[in-house]
Amino acid sequence: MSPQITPIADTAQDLELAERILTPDGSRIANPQLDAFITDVDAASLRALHRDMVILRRIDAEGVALQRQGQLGLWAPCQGQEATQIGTARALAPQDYVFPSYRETGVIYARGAKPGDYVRMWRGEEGAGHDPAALRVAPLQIIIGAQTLHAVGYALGIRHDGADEVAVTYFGDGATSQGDVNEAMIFASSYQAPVVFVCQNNHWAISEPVSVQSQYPIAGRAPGFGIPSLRVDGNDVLACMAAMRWALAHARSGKGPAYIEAVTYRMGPHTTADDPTRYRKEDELDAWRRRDPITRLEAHLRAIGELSDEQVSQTQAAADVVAREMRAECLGMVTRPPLAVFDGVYAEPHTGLERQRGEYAAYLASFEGEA
Amino acid sequence: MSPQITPIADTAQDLELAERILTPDGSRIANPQLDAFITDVDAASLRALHRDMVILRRIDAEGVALQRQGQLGLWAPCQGQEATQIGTARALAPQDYVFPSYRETGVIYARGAKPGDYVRMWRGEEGAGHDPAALRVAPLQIIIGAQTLHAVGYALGIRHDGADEVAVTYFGDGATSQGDVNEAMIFASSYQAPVVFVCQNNHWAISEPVSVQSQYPIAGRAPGFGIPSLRVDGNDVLACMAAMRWALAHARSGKGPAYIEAVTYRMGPHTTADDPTRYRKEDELDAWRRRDPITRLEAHLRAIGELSDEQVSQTQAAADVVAREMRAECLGMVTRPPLAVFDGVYAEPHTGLERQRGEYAAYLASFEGEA
Amino acid sequence: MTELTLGKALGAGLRQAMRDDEKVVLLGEDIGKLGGVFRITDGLLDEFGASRVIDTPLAESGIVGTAVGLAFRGYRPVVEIQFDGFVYPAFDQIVAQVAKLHYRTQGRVKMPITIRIPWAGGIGAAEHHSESPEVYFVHTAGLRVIAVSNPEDAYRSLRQAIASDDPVIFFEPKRLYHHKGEVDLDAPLADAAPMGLARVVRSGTDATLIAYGAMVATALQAAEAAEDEGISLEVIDLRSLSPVDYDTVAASVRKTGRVVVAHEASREAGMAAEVIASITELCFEYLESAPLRVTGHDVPYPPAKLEKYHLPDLDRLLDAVDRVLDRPNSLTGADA
Amino acid sequence: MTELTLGKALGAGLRQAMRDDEKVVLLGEDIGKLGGVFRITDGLLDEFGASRVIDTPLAESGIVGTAVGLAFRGYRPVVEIQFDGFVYPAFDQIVAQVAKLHYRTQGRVKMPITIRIPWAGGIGAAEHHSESPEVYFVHTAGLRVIAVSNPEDAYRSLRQAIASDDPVIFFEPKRLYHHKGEVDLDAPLADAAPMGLARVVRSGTDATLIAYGAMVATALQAAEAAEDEGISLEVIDLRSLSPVDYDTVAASVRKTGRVVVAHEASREAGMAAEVIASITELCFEYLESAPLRVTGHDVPYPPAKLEKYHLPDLDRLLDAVDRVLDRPNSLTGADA
Ligand SMILES: Cc1ncc(C[n+]2csc(CCOP(=O)(O)OP(=O)(O)O)c2C)c(N)n1
Ligand SMILES: Cc1ncc(C[n+]2csc(CCOP(=O)(O)OP(=O)(O)O)c2C)c(N)n1
Ligand SMILES: [Mg+2]
Ligand SMILES: [Mg+2]
Repeated sequence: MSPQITPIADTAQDLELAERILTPDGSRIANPQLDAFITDVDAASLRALHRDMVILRRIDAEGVALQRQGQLGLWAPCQGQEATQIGTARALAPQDYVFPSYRETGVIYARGAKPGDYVRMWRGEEGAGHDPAALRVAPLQIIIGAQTLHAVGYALGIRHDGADEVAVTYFGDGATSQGDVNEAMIFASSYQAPVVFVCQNNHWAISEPVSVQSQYPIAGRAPGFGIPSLRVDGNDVLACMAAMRWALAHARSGKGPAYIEAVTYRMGPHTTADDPTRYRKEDELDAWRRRDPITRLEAHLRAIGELSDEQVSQTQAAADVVAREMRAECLGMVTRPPLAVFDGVYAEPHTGLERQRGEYAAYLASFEGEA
Repeated sequence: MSPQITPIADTAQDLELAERILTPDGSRIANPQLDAFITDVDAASLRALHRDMVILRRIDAEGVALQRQGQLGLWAPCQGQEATQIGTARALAPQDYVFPSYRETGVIYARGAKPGDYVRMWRGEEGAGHDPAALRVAPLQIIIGAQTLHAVGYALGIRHDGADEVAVTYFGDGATSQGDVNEAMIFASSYQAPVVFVCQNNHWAISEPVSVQSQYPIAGRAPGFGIPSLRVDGNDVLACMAAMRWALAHARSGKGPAYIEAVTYRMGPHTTADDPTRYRKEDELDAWRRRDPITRLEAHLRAIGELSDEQVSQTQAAADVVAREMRAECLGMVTRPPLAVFDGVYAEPHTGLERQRGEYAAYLASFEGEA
Repeated sequence: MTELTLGKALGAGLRQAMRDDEKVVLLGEDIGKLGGVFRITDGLLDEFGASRVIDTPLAESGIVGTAVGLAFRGYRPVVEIQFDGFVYPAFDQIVAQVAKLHYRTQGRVKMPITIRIPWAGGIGAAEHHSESPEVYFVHTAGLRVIAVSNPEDAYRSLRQAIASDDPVIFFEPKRLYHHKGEVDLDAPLADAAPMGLARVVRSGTDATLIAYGAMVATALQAAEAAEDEGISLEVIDLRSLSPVDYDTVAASVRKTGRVVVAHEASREAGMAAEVIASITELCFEYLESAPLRVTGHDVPYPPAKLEKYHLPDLDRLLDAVDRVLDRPNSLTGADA
Repeated sequence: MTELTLGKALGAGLRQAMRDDEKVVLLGEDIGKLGGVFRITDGLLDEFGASRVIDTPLAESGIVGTAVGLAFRGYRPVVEIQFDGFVYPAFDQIVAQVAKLHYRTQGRVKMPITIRIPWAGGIGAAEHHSESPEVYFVHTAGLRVIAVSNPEDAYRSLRQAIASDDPVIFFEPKRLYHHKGEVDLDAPLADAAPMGLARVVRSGTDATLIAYGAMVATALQAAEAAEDEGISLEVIDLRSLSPVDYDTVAASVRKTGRVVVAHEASREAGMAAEVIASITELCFEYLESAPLRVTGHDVPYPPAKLEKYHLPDLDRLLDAVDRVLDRPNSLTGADA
C-alpha cells in the first residue's frame, strides 16, 4: 500500500518543511543538497540579487500606484515573491525560454524588460506587454495553467532541435488544480522534455487558501509523474537560485523535466481589484512580514559586512529611476487608432474581416464631416 | 529532493510489482496487507467468482459475435479483464454507485444488468443501455475520464447526505492522462470525498502502450494528491476483491478517497473496429494468455479440490443461457419511431424544439398518402 | 418592491432558491468568504454553510463535472464561472455531459444545473474577462440559455433557472451589476411568466430593435434618440437565447417590417445570425428591408483601450436604424 | 491525375507537406503505428520517424497546448483529433490560445497550427463520434475553418492549411473517407486557388443549394433529381466556413433569388443561420422567397438507429427546394 503523505496543517509549518540556505534572520546554514549549486555566488552576486529584489519591489509599488491613479486598469502585485522570481530567473541561461503567468513581473524584469513593458498590457494598450522574442518570454498568461503546456511543447521542440536550451514555466498554487497543469506534467514526463516547472505557492489563489487545492505538499505530486521535485523556501533567494540551477541542469542534461515548489507568500492583494481583508487575517500577514525575502538577504549581507547604508541608498535610488522611467513610459503611451482594433487578427488576409474593416472605416469616415 | 521513482521497463515486470494473492499458476500466497480483507471468502464464494468470470467472458464473446453478424454497431471487449471487473464489483455494497467507462461489461453484469442492457447502446437503440437507477450505475461513459469527476460530485453528495455509501469510478490507463481524471483526484482529496478510483491498466489505450501515458506505476500518482493507493494484480480476482474492500472501507469510514491500479491486459482488440495486429506483438499476447484470470482461479479451485468438471460444464451451460437471452433480446429490439429522435432532449418543453418536431412530423406525414 | 442592483438581485435570487430547496448547492471559485469576485454570493456562506456554498479548487472542468455528479445524486448545483473567458476549460463537461445526459438517458438522469457566467465587456478589463460566448451554448442542443438585462429579470429568472429540471447557462452582464432597479422579492415564482419569453421593452412601429443583456439599455437609448427624430422603434429584450421566443419577435417584425439585431459578441455565426435567419423564415413577406446586425467585430476581444471601437454603441445602433429605414444617416446627414 | 480515396488524399497531403517543410510535425492519439483510427497517417511514422509523427498521451487539451508551444518554437504542428466529439476538452486551448495568440502579440507569435477533425455522422457510430461542431470555431475570431467534400480539395486545402501562418480547423467528413476521386498530386501549391474560395459545383438558375462536407453530394443528388422535373439548381460547396466566400455565394443568389442551405449540424445558431443572415444583408432585393435551412434537428446527435431521421437527406433537400420555389411537394404532390 502506498505511504500516506502527511498533510500540512498551517502555513508556518509549511516553510519549515522546505529546503533553505538563509534562515529568516539572515544566517546562512549548510544545505547538503543545494550548496553545490551556488559555490560561485560571492558577495557581489548577492548584492546584485539584493539590488534586483529592491528594484522589483519598487516596480511593483509603482504598478500599484499607477493603477490607483487610474493609469492602469489592473495590476497584479508580486510583493513578497521577489526571492522566488529573482532567484529562479537569475539562474536561467540567455537561451532559455519562459512561459509565465500574469504575476511574473520579476521574471520579465530579470529577462531585460523595458520600462514600458511592465504596464503596456495592464494599461489595456496591447495584448502583450513585451516582445516575446526579445525577452525570450511568452506573453503573460491569464488563463490559469494554460502556459504550462506551451512550455512542454516548446521543450519538445528544443529536444527535436537538439538545442542546449530549457523551457521554463511559472504558475501558482491555484494553478496546480487545473487539468492543463497535470497534463503538462504527463506530456513532459512521457517525452522527457527539457522543461522546468516552477510553482510559486504563495498560499493564496485569490481568496482561497492553498489548502483548497492541496492539503499536501504540492511538490509531492511531481514524483508520481516521474518528475523529480524540490520544495524550497521561496523567500530565500539563494535557495531559489540553487534549486533552479539544479532543475535547469537536470533538464539541460537530457534527464527530462524537473519541478520546483517555491513556498512563498503573496503579501499584497490578488490584484488591485481585490480586498484581502475579506478573507485573511492580519496575523498571517504579520508572520510573513517577518520572513520578508529582501530583509532576509539584507540582514545576511550586513551580517557578513557586505552591504553598507550607502549601497542601500544607491540601490534605492536606482530603483526610483526605474520607477520613474516606467511611469514616464506609461503616461506617454498613445492608444492606437480605432481601426487598429482589426489589426493582427490573422497573419494572412481574411475576406470576412477585411469587409468588416471596410464597413467600419466607412462608418467612422461618415463622422468626418461633423463638427 | 524528492525520490526518483523507478520506471517500469516492460509489461512482464509490471505484474511482479503488483500485490497478489493467487499466482499465475493458481497457488495461493500470503499477502499480509490484503489477506485480512478476504477472510470470509470460502470455496463457495470462489466458485461464485469463477462462475461470474465465465459468464462474463461468454457475454463478451456474444457481444463480439453479435457485432460481427451486423447486430451491433460496435463492441468493446473486456476479455482478460474479468478478474479486475468481477473482483472489484463484487466487493461493492448494494447502495454504492458506479461511474464506469464503456468497457465495464463485467461491472454492469455484477450490478444485475438484464440481458438486453449489454447491447442496447452498442446496437444504437439508446444512449444508455441500462437504467442507471436500477443498477446504481451511471450510463457507460465514452468521453475518456469525464465520469471520474461525476463520481467525485456524487461522493460529495453522499458526504453531504451523511450516507453510508461510496461512489466508485472505473477508467483506463489512457484515461489517466486526461485533465479531468487529475482534477477528480484533486477535488476528491480536497473534499475528502468517499470515492474509490479504479484504474484498469490494461496496458493499451487503443494502439498506444501504457508507456506513452506513464513510464512509472500509475498508482504512484495518487499519494502525491494525498490519496492512498494500491497496485494490484488485476488478473487475480482475489487480490482485486481484497484491494477493493480495502479501498471501500477506507472511503466508507470517512477517510476520503482511495485509488486502485489493477494491472491487467486487454486480450482482444480495443473494439471490434480495431485491428491490434498493426501495433502489438503476438508474444506479448502469449505471455498474458498464461496469466489468464479465469484459468488461474480455475487452477486454484481444482488444486484445492473445489471444482469438478461437472461444475465447470454447468457453469458453461449457465453462461450459454445468458448469452442466448442476450442475443434474443438484442434481435428482438424494436427501433423507436422517427419522431423519437426529438424525445428526451429536455425535461420541460422547449418551444424551439417543439416547433421543429411539428415541422418534421408534418414533413413525415406528407409521405403518408404515398404508395 | 425593493430597489436593488442587478448584482444584489442575483444574490437575493440565490438566497431565495437555497431557502426554497435544500438541494440547491453553490460551487465556484472564491464564492465563499469572498462572496465571489463580484460579491454575488456575499453572505450566503454565513447563512448556508460551507457544505452548500462550496469554494472549489481552481479547475472549471472539475467544477462542472462535480456538479454533474451532484445532479446524479439529486442535487441542484449552481455553478459560478468566475468570468466568461474561463468557461472554456469546462466546455467538454458542458457540451458532452451536462447538455446530453438527459437525452442519453431519456430523462432517467436529470441535469438541473445552473451555470452562472459574469459576462461580456465594457468594463475595461484584461484579456479573457470580456468574452461573449453565448452562442456556443445556444448552438448546443440540450441546454437552455438565459441572458438578463435588469434586476427584476435577474431575480426571477435565476430562481426559475435553478428550479428548472433542465440545465441553464445563465449570462449576467457584468457591466450592469451595479445598475439599480425595482424588484418584487415576494412575487411567487408560480405566478411568473415562463423563463423562455422575450419582452417588448418599448413599443414602436417603424422598426424593431432586438437585443439582450447590456445591449438592451443601448437599444432603449437609441429608441429615445430616434423618437426625437420622429422615428418609432420597438425594442425587444430576448431574455432567453435558447429557446428564442419567436412568437414575440415575429409579431413585432410583422408590424414594423424592419429589424436590427444587436449584440456584443462577434458577428460571424453569432446570435444575430440565428435571429435573422429565423425571422426571415418566419416573416419574409413582411420584411421591407434587410435585417441588419450591429455586433462586435470578428476579432478577439480587444485590449481595454480599444474596446469602445469594438462594442456596439448608441451611434452604431442609430446608424443601423437609419440604414434599415433607408434613411440618410441621422448622425452625419450622409446618404444611407 | 491519380484516383484516390479522400482518406488517402489527406494522407498524401500530409506526406507532401512534411516533405516540403521539415517544421511540419504531427501530433495525435494513435497516429503512429496504427496510422490513426482512420489510417490517415498510415506510413508516415515509417517515413518521418517518431519525432515528427508523435503519438501523444490521451489528453486533447494537452495535445493542442503542446502544439501551441511547438508553434512558439517555429514548428507547424498538425494535430489529429481522433473524432469530432473529442475536440471539446481542447476547446480552451483552441479558443483562448490558438485563436488569440496572433492578436495578443500583434503577429509577433504565429500560430500555424492545423487541427484536423474527422467529422460528422452517417456512419452509425456510438455517441460523441458523429458531432458537427464547426460553428463553434466559425464564431471564434482568429481561426480559419475548412470543410472538405472530395479528394482533390482535401489534398490541396490540407496542404494550404498547413502552409498557412494562421490556425486552421480542418473538417474531414468521415463518411467520405472511402470515397474516390481524381487528385493531381503534382499540381504546385502556388498555382492553386486560395483556400478561402467556395466552388460552384453545378450551375443552375432556379435556386441555389449551399452545402459543405458530405452534404455537397446530397445537394448534387438533389440537383439531379430536380433536373428530371425541369428545375435547375445551382450547387455551391462552401469549402471554407471562415471566411465564407460571399462573393461567390452572393453572385449565385443574385442569379437564382432562392436559397437552401444544408448541413448536418443542428439548426439553432448553426452555420446556415450565418449564411442566411449574410445573404439577406448582401442580396435582400434579389430574394424571391425566404432562404431555407435543412439541417440536423436541435437535438444531441441521436443513437445510430435514429440518425437517418436526424441527417438531412435527399428527400428533405427536395422538400426544401419545393418550398423555396413555392411549388407543390414534388415527392408527395402535396401543396407547399
Ligand atoms: C481558467 C481560469 N480560471 C479562473 C481564473 C480567475 N483567476 C485569476 S487568478 C486566480 C487565482 C490564481 O491563483 P494561483 O494559481 O495561486 O496564482 P496567484 O494568483 O496566487 O499568483 C483565479 C481563480 C483565470 N484567470 N483562469
Ligand atoms: C476525450 C476522448 N478522447 C479520445 C477518445 C477516443 N478513445 C476511445 S477509447 C481510447 C483509449 C482509451 O484507453 P484507456 O483509457 O486505457 O481505456 P481502455 O480502452 O484500454 O479500456 C481513446 C483514445 C475518447 N473516447 N474520448
Ligand atoms: Mg497563489
Ligand atoms: Mg487501457
